[in-house]
Amino acid sequence: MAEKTVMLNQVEAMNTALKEEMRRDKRVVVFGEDLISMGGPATQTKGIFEEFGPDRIVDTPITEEAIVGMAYGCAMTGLRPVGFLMFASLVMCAADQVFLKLGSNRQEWGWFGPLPAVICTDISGGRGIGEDHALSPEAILMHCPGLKVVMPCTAYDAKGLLKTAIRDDEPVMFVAHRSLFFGTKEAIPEEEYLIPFGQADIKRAGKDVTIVTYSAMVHKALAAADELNKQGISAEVVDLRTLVPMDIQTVVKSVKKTGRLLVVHEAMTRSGAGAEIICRFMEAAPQALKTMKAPIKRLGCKNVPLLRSPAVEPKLVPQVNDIVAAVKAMI
Amino acid sequence: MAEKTVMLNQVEAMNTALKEEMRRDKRVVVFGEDLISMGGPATQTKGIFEEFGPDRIVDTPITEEAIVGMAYGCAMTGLRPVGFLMFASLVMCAADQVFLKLGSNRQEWGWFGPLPAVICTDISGGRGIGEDHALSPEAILMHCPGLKVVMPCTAYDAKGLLKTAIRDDEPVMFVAHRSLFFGTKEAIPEEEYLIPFGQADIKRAGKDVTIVTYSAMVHKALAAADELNKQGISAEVVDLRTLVPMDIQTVVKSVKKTGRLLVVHEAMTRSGAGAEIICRFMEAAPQALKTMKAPIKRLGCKNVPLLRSPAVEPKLVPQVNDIVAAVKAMI
Amino acid sequence: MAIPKEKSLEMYRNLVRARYLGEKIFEIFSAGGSNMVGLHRAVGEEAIPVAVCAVLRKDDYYKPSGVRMHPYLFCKEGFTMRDGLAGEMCRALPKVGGHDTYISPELGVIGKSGILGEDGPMYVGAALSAKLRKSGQVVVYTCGDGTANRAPVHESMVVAAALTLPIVFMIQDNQYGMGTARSKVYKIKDLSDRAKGYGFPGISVDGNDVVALYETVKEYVDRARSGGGPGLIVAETYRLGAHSVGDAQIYRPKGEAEEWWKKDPLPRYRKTLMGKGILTDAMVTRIDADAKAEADEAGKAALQVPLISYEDHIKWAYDVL
Amino acid sequence: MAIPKEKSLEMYRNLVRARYLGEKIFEIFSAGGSNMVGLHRAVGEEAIPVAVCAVLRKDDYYKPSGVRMHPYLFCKEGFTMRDGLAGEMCRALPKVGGHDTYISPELGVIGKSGILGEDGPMYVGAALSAKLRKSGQVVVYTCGDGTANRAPVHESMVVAAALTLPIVFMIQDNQYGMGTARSKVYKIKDLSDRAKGYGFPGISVDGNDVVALYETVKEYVDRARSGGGPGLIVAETYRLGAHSVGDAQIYRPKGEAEEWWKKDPLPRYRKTLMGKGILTDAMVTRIDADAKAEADEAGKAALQVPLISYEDHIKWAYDVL
Ligand SMILES: Cc1ncc(C[n+]2csc(CCOP(=O)(O)OP(=O)(O)O)c2C)c(N)n1
Ligand SMILES: Cc1ncc(C[n+]2csc(CCOP(=O)(O)OP(=O)(O)O)c2C)c(N)n1
Ligand SMILES: [Mg+2]
Ligand SMILES: [Mg+2]
Repeated sequence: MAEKTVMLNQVEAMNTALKEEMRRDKRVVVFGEDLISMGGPATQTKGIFEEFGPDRIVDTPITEEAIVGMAYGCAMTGLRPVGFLMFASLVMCAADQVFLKLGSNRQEWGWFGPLPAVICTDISGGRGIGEDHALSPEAILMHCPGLKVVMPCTAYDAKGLLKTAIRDDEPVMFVAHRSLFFGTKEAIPEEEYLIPFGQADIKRAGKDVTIVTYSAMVHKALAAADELNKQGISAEVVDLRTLVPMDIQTVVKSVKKTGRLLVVHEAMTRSGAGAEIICRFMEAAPQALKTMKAPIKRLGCKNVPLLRSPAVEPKLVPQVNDIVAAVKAMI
Repeated sequence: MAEKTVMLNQVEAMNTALKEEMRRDKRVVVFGEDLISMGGPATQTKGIFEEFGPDRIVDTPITEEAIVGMAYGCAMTGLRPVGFLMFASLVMCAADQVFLKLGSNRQEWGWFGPLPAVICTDISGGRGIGEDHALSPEAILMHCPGLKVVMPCTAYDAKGLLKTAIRDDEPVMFVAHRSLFFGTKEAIPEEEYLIPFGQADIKRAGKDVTIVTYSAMVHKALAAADELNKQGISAEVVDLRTLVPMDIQTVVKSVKKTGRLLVVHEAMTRSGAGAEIICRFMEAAPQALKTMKAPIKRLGCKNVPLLRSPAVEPKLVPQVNDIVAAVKAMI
Repeated sequence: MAIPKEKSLEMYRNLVRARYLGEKIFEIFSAGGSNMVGLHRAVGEEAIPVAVCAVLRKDDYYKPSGVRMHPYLFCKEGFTMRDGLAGEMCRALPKVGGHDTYISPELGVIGKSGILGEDGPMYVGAALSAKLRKSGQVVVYTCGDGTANRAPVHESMVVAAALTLPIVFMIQDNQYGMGTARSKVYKIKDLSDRAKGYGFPGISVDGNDVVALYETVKEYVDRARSGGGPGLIVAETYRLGAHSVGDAQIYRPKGEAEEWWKKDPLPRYRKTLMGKGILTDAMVTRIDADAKAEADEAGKAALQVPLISYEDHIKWAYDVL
Repeated sequence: MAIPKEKSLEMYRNLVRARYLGEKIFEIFSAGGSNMVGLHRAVGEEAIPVAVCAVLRKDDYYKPSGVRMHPYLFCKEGFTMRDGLAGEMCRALPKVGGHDTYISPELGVIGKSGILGEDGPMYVGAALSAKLRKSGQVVVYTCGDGTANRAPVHESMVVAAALTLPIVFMIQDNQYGMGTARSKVYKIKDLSDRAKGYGFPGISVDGNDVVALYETVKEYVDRARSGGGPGLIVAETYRLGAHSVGDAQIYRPKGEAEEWWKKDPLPRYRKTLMGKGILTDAMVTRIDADAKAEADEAGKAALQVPLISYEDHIKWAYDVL
């Protein structure tokens, strides 16, 4: 089908998703820091104030707890809020709100109605700006009851998943990656599309090893797959896209084919999402372990804080060559 | 050796550990909410004000972020602070301080000196008081670079580990369990002893299955082992005691003997400590998987918030019979 | 401001009902087997929810103070005493009366936090929502003197001030947060001074005086409703009992509680209304008997309300494992 | 209060040095390849750290404001300009000069947070420590006008007030937090009104006036040191440049910055001192030349300081995997 498309980078795709949903549903409102004054710290909300006015977008003081709490309050009272946190480490400033209020509060008290709130944020890692700015919080978000966790890696996925997030009746943490915002433009269909949660996407097919990852690491995994290809190793790259819910069946299917599993993420290895992915795989395919061609492996950031130095961060966080090396050690 | 002993419950053992360390080292100071006015919310600090006076113990307002931040500040300036959080969920109110300041701040900025701070808290689960009060935060603590995580289950261990924590030069999260505070008294040596971090303790030897757990769940695992024993199944119960550092070798040794591994915890299963324990096991004994007699299993709280109801909590959190059933399904 | 006679009687009735409700909670808790998780009594502090609920519209948002005041939501239009009791025991009739335990968005109750003060931002969100929706609703968010120091309460006030939101903050200053006397943690005598730092009006009022409370809350709520933005009311009262069961109260000076018993809002308001001829002896007797009967009835009814079951709880979830 | 002549000259010299330091940072950053992570310029706001450091003892604790002021620690006794520059590039000579990048407990710098305001409680801890150790040390904790709204800054003030700690809070009010004008997020004109809510003294002062700053900081630090507890100083200044590289400043009214350039603290203080005969033309020229030379030298020296290496970083860790 020759659909009409438009060329957008990831932040433009997110911006478009927001606008489309705001046009479609008057209950969608947006708030956070510098969304109007600067069009968002990375132009995420550019043009929204101009189009929708002060009843639909609000600039707040630097109050992250309040932003997340307000998302809860708005979602309980007839709106469908999208609250922005300027970068993903800031979930730590609003941790009780994110982990215990948004995800579980109403059900703890016995109320089981909808809570259509989205918290939209992005990981700022990969620039050597230190632990405080680079936190990749997905493992913690996954450990909270009641939160869906979305981590896109392409403009196409970001748009379709953000729209799904806004229409979801449960709280969603939408965690993009700043390093991808201004990447290459992609051809995005002009016609509306949604991407359902819980559907992994095979970003590259292969037959010797399955690399499971998400967010910015997908691109490193793809680069590694290119390199491996040159060396005669065919890697399949599975992008989970959403961590809760998690599509483990696609992983199982892939590993049944390849016989090898490597999980890669940017966040710290210890107690990271990789451990959960591996456990889910084992639970879903207990017999596979007996016949796999190599032990399952995970690759994440070393268990130390990210030094605020572009010279050191690449030695702590997995890079393309680390992925290549890890795969080769499995073969 | 017939040492002299004294009968103490767990909170008395902790109280004794604090006092011994405060006598030994004038730099040890203690602060938190209601430590003087009420002797601690559960008598943890009873008698400390009377013995050591206002320069060694301080009551704060209800300001959890400040308590943890002050522990950092005191530890950087010549003291060895023990900051109290009234219950473990409150780490969420101080999350940036715990996860990004205490554990990693100084190293993020390139300073690698000591930070002898202890945060002492306890899990309040098991009483049906809801997610807000019952959070078991260890998976999140483990995911933070730079924090040691201690979770004792007996009076003997609590005393020896708390003393080690206070003498450690790195930040330590000491997470006790309120439900154990006033349990049966144990014979505690009068003579001083320390328990090193990173040494699991086999609380019961067995040969058919290894149950790895920690904190209050050790007691449920022991009860399950009793029950299993009646049914002819011999379970070994490994108490990790500290999660960071983690003694995976003891687990490996045990599983080599039993051929079966069940990991149990009170915290939510998804992205819980169980996943990390299982991954570490796989990494330490990759070949074991091929020969184990049953797939590895984990048992944690269901992935929903704890309802504030004593009638429902036991159906969400693993109980003795759940452990028994899980083991039987493996055999 | 003259309080309409009917309002006065309603508030008196609610004070009496609140007192009986408190006793009923204590009775049920003491009897055990009630699925009740803890007990934080509120005797002597009932005037505050009574006055607030007398001012609010049915669709206004209200968060009573901290750990001890939630059952007193029964004073709010749409709730019943049975609900207050059932909520305390985590029982619920889904959709009966349109609410489940303590949360009922259509009646202005959107949640509460066991972690003190974290519900502040949630209710600020309701205020933002009311403003964006131009619904004319107002929020009253109450917390204790201990809780008022917490970070999220501060951020709530910051945002409410910055965005001129229709919310009234109330501090229920009962002189203690657990074992900590208010004077140990505040260097200000009058907690309403906090308002000065945010740039909205603040006032302290006798929290055991129903009339003063009603008038002040009305003034602040009316201002908020007409676009005048937030305000802070500090209601001075006293925690007559222990913080919760098990608290030996070693920190409390002898005789202090006795002094405060003399300011008990219930006999005090009764006297006021009798002085004005609004209440007669006969009415007092009847209201008392009615309230007692209602509390007995509500107690029984609440125990009939089914416990929220594991199945109810698990039904909504999407990744239970 | 008469400022000793030597102090005046020291502060003037530091103002000039600070200006050259700022230019050197810009130069190194612009040249690239410096391992410098971002650039948040502070031109026009230098009077604040200069005055604070002129008051503090070597062992007092000091946290300069937010993201832009850390290099200006060079004014504090024990630090050098090279250190300020090297810190900005995450370079360190372990133990040379007794400090590593920006953290040096023995010189009163115990850390900083990239997440705004979270260092407040850390420095309150230093103040508690000073009090418990009876060391006579004082803490000055500075943050921006935007940051001052944050939760941890509030809890810091609450605890400092409650425990009468030796800490002076300073808000470096440069009228903006990123794109947000201060007036959009505060309903108070004078940010020092915040102090009223905590019960300690507060004052606003011209943050571009070295003399006023010095006198106020001295008064507040002396009071804190003698047991008088915390205080709040708001230093009114202006962020003359962008928030950081890449900020197009679409939010800034035309002409506003130009007005503030007229209040630049450097020529202003020069004029004051020349009027008093403390500074002469010749001295001005020499100080200028010295500072420029020092900055050039420091720039070169800083680039010689080794980058903190992966091996340094990993050495201390105990569970790297
Ligand atoms: C953030 C947090 N810290 C501590 C506690 C434990 N706690 C429960 S009630 C209470 C005292 C609250 O005092 P106040 O706000 O004055 O309310 P009151 O109990 O007097 O009604 C404390 C410290 C908690 N629930 N949440
Ligand atoms: C908690 C937090 N929220 C947001 C940010 C992003 N941020 C960095 S600087 C800044 C503005 C700070 O303003 P202000 O405190 O006035 O300091 P100034 O930049 O004016 O010196 C913001 C919002 C952050 N680093 N931390
Ligand atoms: Mg109170
Ligand atoms: Mg500013």
